[in-house]
Amino acid sequence: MNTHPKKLLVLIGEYALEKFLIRDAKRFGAHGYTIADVRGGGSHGTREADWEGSRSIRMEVICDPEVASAISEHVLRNYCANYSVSMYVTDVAVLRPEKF
Amino acid sequence: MNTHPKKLLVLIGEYALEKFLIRDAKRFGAHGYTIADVRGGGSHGTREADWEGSRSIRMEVICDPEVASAISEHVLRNYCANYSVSMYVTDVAVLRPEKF
Amino acid sequence: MNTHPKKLLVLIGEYALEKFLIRDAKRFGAHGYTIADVRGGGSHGTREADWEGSRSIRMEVICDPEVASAISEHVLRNYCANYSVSMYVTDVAVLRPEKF
Amino acid sequence: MRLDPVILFFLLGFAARFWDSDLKLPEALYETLSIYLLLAIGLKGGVELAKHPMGTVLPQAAAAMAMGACLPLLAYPALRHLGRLNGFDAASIAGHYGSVSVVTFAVGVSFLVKREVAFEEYMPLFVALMEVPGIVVGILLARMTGSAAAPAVLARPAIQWGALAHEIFLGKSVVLLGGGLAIGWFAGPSGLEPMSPLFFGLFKGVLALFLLEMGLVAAARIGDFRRAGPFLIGFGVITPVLFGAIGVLVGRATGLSVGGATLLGVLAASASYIAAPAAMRIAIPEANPTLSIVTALGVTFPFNLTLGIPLYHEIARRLIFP
Amino acid sequence: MRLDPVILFFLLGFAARFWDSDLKLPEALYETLSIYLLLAIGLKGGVELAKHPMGTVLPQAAAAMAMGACLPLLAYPALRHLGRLNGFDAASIAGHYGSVSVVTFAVGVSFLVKREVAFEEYMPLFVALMEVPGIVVGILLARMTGSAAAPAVLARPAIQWGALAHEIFLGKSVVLLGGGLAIGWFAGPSGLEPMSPLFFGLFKGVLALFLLEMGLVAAARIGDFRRAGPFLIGFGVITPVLFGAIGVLVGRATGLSVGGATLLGVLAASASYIAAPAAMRIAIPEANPTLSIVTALGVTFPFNLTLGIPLYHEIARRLIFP
Amino acid sequence: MRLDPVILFFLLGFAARFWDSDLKLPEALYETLSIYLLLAIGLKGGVELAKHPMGTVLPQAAAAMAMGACLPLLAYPALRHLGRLNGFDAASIAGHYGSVSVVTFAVGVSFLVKREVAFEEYMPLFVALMEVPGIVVGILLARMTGSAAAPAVLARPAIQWGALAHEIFLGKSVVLLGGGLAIGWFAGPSGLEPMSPLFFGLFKGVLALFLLEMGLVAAARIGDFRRAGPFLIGFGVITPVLFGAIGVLVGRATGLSVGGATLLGVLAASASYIAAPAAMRIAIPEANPTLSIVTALGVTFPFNLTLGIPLYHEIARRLIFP
Ligand SMILES: Nc1ncnc2c1ncn2[C@@H]1O[C@H](COP(=O)(O)O)[C@@H](O)[C@H]1O
Ligand SMILES: Nc1ncnc2c1ncn2[C@@H]1O[C@H](COP(=O)(O)O)[C@@H](O)[C@H]1O
Ligand SMILES: Nc1ncnc2c1ncn2[C@@H]1O[C@H](COP(=O)(O)O)[C@@H](O)[C@H]1O
Ligand code: NA
Ligand code: NA
Ligand code: NA
Repeated sequence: MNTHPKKLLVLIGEYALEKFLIRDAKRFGAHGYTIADVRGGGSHGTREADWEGSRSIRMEVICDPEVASAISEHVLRNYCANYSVSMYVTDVAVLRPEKF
Repeated sequence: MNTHPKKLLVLIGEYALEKFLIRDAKRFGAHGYTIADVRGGGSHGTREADWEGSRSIRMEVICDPEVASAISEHVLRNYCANYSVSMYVTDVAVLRPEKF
Repeated sequence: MNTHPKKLLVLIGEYALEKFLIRDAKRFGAHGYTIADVRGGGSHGTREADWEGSRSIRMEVICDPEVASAISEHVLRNYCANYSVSMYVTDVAVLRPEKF
Repeated sequence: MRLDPVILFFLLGFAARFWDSDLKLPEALYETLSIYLLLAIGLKGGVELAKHPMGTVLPQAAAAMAMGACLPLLAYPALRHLGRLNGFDAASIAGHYGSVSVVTFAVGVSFLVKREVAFEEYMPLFVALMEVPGIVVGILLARMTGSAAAPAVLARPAIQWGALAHEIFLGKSVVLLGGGLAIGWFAGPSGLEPMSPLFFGLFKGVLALFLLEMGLVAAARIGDFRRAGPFLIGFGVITPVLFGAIGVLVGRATGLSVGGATLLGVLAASASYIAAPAAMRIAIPEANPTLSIVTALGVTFPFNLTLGIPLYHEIARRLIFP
Repeated sequence: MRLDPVILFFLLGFAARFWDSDLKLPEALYETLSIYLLLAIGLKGGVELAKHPMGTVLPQAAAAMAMGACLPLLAYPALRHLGRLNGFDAASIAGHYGSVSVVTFAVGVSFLVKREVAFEEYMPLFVALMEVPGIVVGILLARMTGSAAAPAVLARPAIQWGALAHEIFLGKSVVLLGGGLAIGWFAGPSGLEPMSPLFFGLFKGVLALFLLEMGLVAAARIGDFRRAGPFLIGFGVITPVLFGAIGVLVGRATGLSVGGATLLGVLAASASYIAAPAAMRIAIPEANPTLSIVTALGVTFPFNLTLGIPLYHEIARRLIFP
Repeated sequence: MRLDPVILFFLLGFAARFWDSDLKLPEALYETLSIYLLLAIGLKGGVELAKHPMGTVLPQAAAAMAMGACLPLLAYPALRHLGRLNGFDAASIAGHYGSVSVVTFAVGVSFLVKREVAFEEYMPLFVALMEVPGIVVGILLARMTGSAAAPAVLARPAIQWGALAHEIFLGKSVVLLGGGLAIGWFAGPSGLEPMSPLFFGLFKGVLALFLLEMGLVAAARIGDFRRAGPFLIGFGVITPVLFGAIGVLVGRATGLSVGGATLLGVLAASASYIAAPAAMRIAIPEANPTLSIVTALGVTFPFNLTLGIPLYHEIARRLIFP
C-alpha cells in the first residue's frame, strides 16, 4: 500500500460556528471536511445537545501540515476566546495525496 | 499499560455504500467496525444529509496493517471511481490485541 | 505552530455505560469528553441502534498519558467482562496543553 | 378470526426485515413513539382514575403489584433448574417476565375495544404499578443467588440500593407513565380535552407505527434464536400462558370485570422490553442481554399479540361467567 | 388560479434556502415524513382496492405497468443522441422518468379533491405498481448499451439479477407502499378506522411539511444547474408534458374517468426521487447522480406541482369529454 | 386556581430532570416540535389577519414593534449599573428581553381560551414582528458601549450590517413565523382547512410535549444559577412584571381588547430563547450565553407560565374595564 502522510485536524465546538469553520477551512486551503453531531463537556460546562443552544459538532479536516496550522491558528485567534472549541492534530496516511 | 500497535482505518463515504463496506471489511478480516452518520464536503460537492441521497457515513475499523491495506485497496479499486469516498489510516494502540 | 503532545483515548461501547464512563473519566483526571452516537459490530454481535438496547456511543477524551492509562485500565477491569466495549489510544498534538 | 390491523403492521415490519429490506425507522422516531405511548397511556389512566373511588382501586392495585413481585419467583427456579441457566441470566429473565410490556397492554385494549368488551378504564394504573416490582425482585434474586453461582470478575460490594432505586424509579418509562397518570388525574377529562387529538386521537395509529418498528427489531434478532436454544423458546411460550391464567385469576379474585381480568392476564403474561432491559443492564451486568431480549421480544411478544390475548380473554370469559 | 396551499410550503422552503436561511429540518423528520406518506398512500389505496372488482382493475394496472416500462425507452434515445449524454447517465435518467414521484401524485390528488373532480380511489395501487418497471428498464439499458460506451474501470461481470431484484423490490418505498396496500386491503375501511386520524386526518398537513423540506432540498441543488446544462433543463420540462399526455391517453384507453386519467398522466409525467436514486446509485454507479436529481427534483418536480398538474387535467378534460 | 395542564408538563419535565431521571427527548424531536409551533402560530395568525382591515392592524403592529425596540433600552442600564454586568452581557440580556418567547405566547393564548376571554385573533402577527427589533437594539447596544468596556481580544472591525441582517431575518424562527403568516394570509381559512387537523388540531398537545422538553432543559440549567447570581434572578422576576405592565398599557393605548392587551403584556414580559440566543451567539460572541439563558429560561419563563400570565391578565382587566 503506497501511502502518503497528511495531517488530520479535528475541531470540536459549538454548532453556531459550523458555517464559519467550513468557510475558514476552505479559505485556508482544505479540500474537504466531515462533520458529526456530538455532545460533550469541558471547561465551559456540559453541552448535552438537548436544546439548540447546546448542540456541538466535531469537524475533521484531512490536509497538509501548513493548512492545518493555518486553520488552527486562525480558530485559536478568532474563536477560542469566546466560544467552546477544542482542537487537536494527528498524523494520518492517505492513499490519494492529490485529493486532500 | 501494556498496549499493542494496530491500525485504524477510517472510511468516509455515501450512505449507499454502508452495507457493502461492512461486508467487505469482514471479508478482508476485520473483527468489527463502528459507523457514525456525518455530513461533509469534498471534490464531489457538499453532502448535507438533508435528504436520503446526500447522507454520508464515517466508518472506523481497528485492525492489523495487512487488513487495513486489503480493505483500502479494495475500496480504492471498486468504489472510488464512482462514489464519494475518503480514506485514511492512522496508528493506534489497543489493550487487547486479540480482539481486533 | 507550537503544539504539545497528548493522548486521545477513544472508547466505543453500549449507551447504557455513558453516564458511568463520563463519571469515571472525570474521576481519573480528564478535563473534558466528546460523545457521538454510533452503530457497529464486533464480538458481541451487531448493534444497529434500531432500538434503545442496541444504541452505542463513541467517546473521545484528550488527556495526559497517565490519565488515558488510568481510565482505560479502569474500564478494562470493570466493564469489559460484561459489556461491549472497544478502546484505543492514539497520539495527538494540541495547541493549548493546559486545557486538556 | 380476523387479526387486529395493528398486528399486521408488526408482521409487515417482521417480513420486511426478515427478507432483508432496507426499511429502517430513524432512531429518533422510535424514541418519540415510545415516549408518546407511555405518556398517552399514563394520561388516559389518570383521567379515568379520577372517576373511581380509591376504595375499589387500592386493593386491586395492591394485588397487581404483589402478583408482579411474585411472578419472577415462579420463573426463576424453572430457568435455573430446568433451563440450566446461570443465576444471573435466570434472575434477569425472571425480572423481565415479572415486569410488563406497555405495547402488549395497548394491543390488548384494542382487542377488547374492537369486541366491545368493557373493562375498568383505570387499568393503565396497573401498567405503571407493575413495571417495577418484578424488576426489583429479579435484581434481588441475582444478588442473593447469582453471586455464588457465576464467575463474577468483580468482588461485588454491598448492593447500592439508593442508586438502584434511582435507576428504576426514575427510568424513562416509570417517569412517563407515572407523570402521565398524575397529570391526567390532576387535570381531569376537561383539562386534557384540548390535547386529546394528539394524545388520544392518534393513539391507535402511533401504536401501529410502533409495532411496525417492533417487527423490524424482532426480526433482526432471529439470528440470536440459536443462542437462546429450544428451552428458552419453549419458556417464551409456556410462561405467558401460565402467567396469563394467574393474572386472570387474580383479576377475578379482586373483583375485576371480564375485560379487566383479561387485561390483568395480559399484563402478567407480558414481558418488559423497555424498562427491564435498561435496568437489568446496569443492575445485573453479568446477565447476557441477548437471552432476555430474544425470549421477551422474539417469542413472547409475538405470541401474546396473536394467540395470547384472545386466549386470556377466553379464560376470563369462562372463569368469570362460566 | 389560486395555488394549492401545499405548494406554498414548497415555495417557502425554496425561498428560505435560496436566500440562505439557516432553516433545516432534522434528517429524522425527513425520513419520518417520507415513511408516513408512503404508508398512508398505500393504506388508502388498499382500502379502496377492496371495494372494486379485480376484473376492472387488473387490465388498467397492467397497462400502467407496461407504460412505466416503455417510457424510459422513449427518454433514452433523446438523452443519448440529442443530449449527447453517455450511456450510463442516459439510462439512469430514463429510469428516473419511467418511475414515479409519490409526492407529485399526492399533490395531484389534492388538486382534484379541491376541484371536486372524482377519480378512481384505487389509483395509489398504480403508484406502487409503476415504481419499479421504469427503474428495471433503466438498469437494463445501462447494462446493454452503457458498458460499451463509457470508460468503465471495472470489468463488469454478468448482471446479478437476484441481488438487483432484492435491491429494488425490498427498497423502503416499495415495501411501504406495497405493505400499506396489503394492510389496507386486508383490514378494510372499518379495520383502519381507529387509525384514520393519524394516517388520513393528518395527511395533507404532513404533505405540506414534506413539501417544505423538498423546497429546501431543491433550492440547495440550484448550484448544480450549471453542471446539468440547458439540455437537461429543457428535458425536465418537455418530458413531463409528453409523458403526461401519454399517461392521459393510456388512462382514457383503459377506461379511467377524467380524474383517473389525470392522475395517470401525473404519474407518467413525474420522475422518481425516492426509489430510483437509491436503486440507481447501486445498480448504475457510473451514472452521475447529480444530473438525475437536478433534472427530476430541480426542474420536473416544481414544474409538475405548478403548471404540469393543471395541464394534464386540462388534457384529460378535453380528451375524454371533448 | 387550577394550573393549565400544559404547565403540568413543564413541571413533569423539570421534576424528572431535577431528580436526575434518564428521560430525554431526542434532539430531532425538540427541533420538530419547535418548527411545528412556529409554523402553526404563523399560519393561525395569517388566517386571522386576512379577516381584519389593515387600517386597524397597522398602527397596533407599529406600536408593538416600537415597544420591542424600546424595552432593551430600559433593561440595559439596569443590568449595567445595578447588576454591574459588562457591556456585552448587559446588551445581550437586554436583547433577549426585548424579543419574545413564542411558547409563552402560546400558553397565554391557552390561558385566555380556557377562561373564554376574547382577543384579537391576529395577535400571532405581533409575535413575528416583535421577534427582531429587540434583538437588533441589543446588538446595537453591544456595539456602541460594549466595545469600550470589555476586554475584547479582537480589534473589532466595523459592523457588517448585511451579514447581521441576514443572520436575524433569515433565522429559522423568523422564516417560519413569517412564512406561516404569509401562507395563512394567502391561503385563507378554506385553503388551510385540509391541513387543520395537523396544524391546529394537534397544537395544544404539541405545546404540552414542548413544555415537557423545556422543563427538562430548564432544570438542567439549575447548576448555572450560582453563576448567574442573585441580581439576575431578581431581574428575571421583576423585569417581566414591569414589561408586562408596559405591554398591557401599550395594548390599551392602541385599542386592543382585554384579551389582546393581556397577550401584548405577555409578549413584552417574555424573553426569547429560540431566536435571540442564536443571533446573539454570532453577533455578540463576547457575551456569556449562560447568563441570558439561565435568566430567560430558568427564571422568567417559569415565572410567566405560572404567575405572570394571570397577573398581566388581571392588570389588563383592571386597566381597561376598571
Ligand atoms: N479533554 C477533552 N477531550 C475530549 N473532548 C473535549 C475535551 N475538552 C473539551 N472537549 C470538547 O470540546 C467542547 C468544548 O470544550 P470547552 O471549551 O473546554 O468547554 C466540549 O463540549 C467537548 O465536546
Ligand atoms: N479533506 C477532507 N477532510 C475531511 N473529510 C473529507 C475531505 N475530503 C472529503 N472528505 C469527506 O469525504 C466525502 C467524500 O469526499 P469527495 O469524494 O471528495 O466528495 C465528503 O463528503 C467528506 O465528508
Ligand atoms: N475492530 C473494530 N473496529 C472498530 N470498531 C469496533 C471493532 N470491534 C468492535 N468495535 C466497536 O465496539 C463495539 C463493541 O465491540 P464488541 O464488544 O467486540 O462487540 C462494537 O459494537 C463496535 O461499535
Ligand atoms: Na409480566
Ligand atoms: Na414517470
Ligand atoms: Na419581551
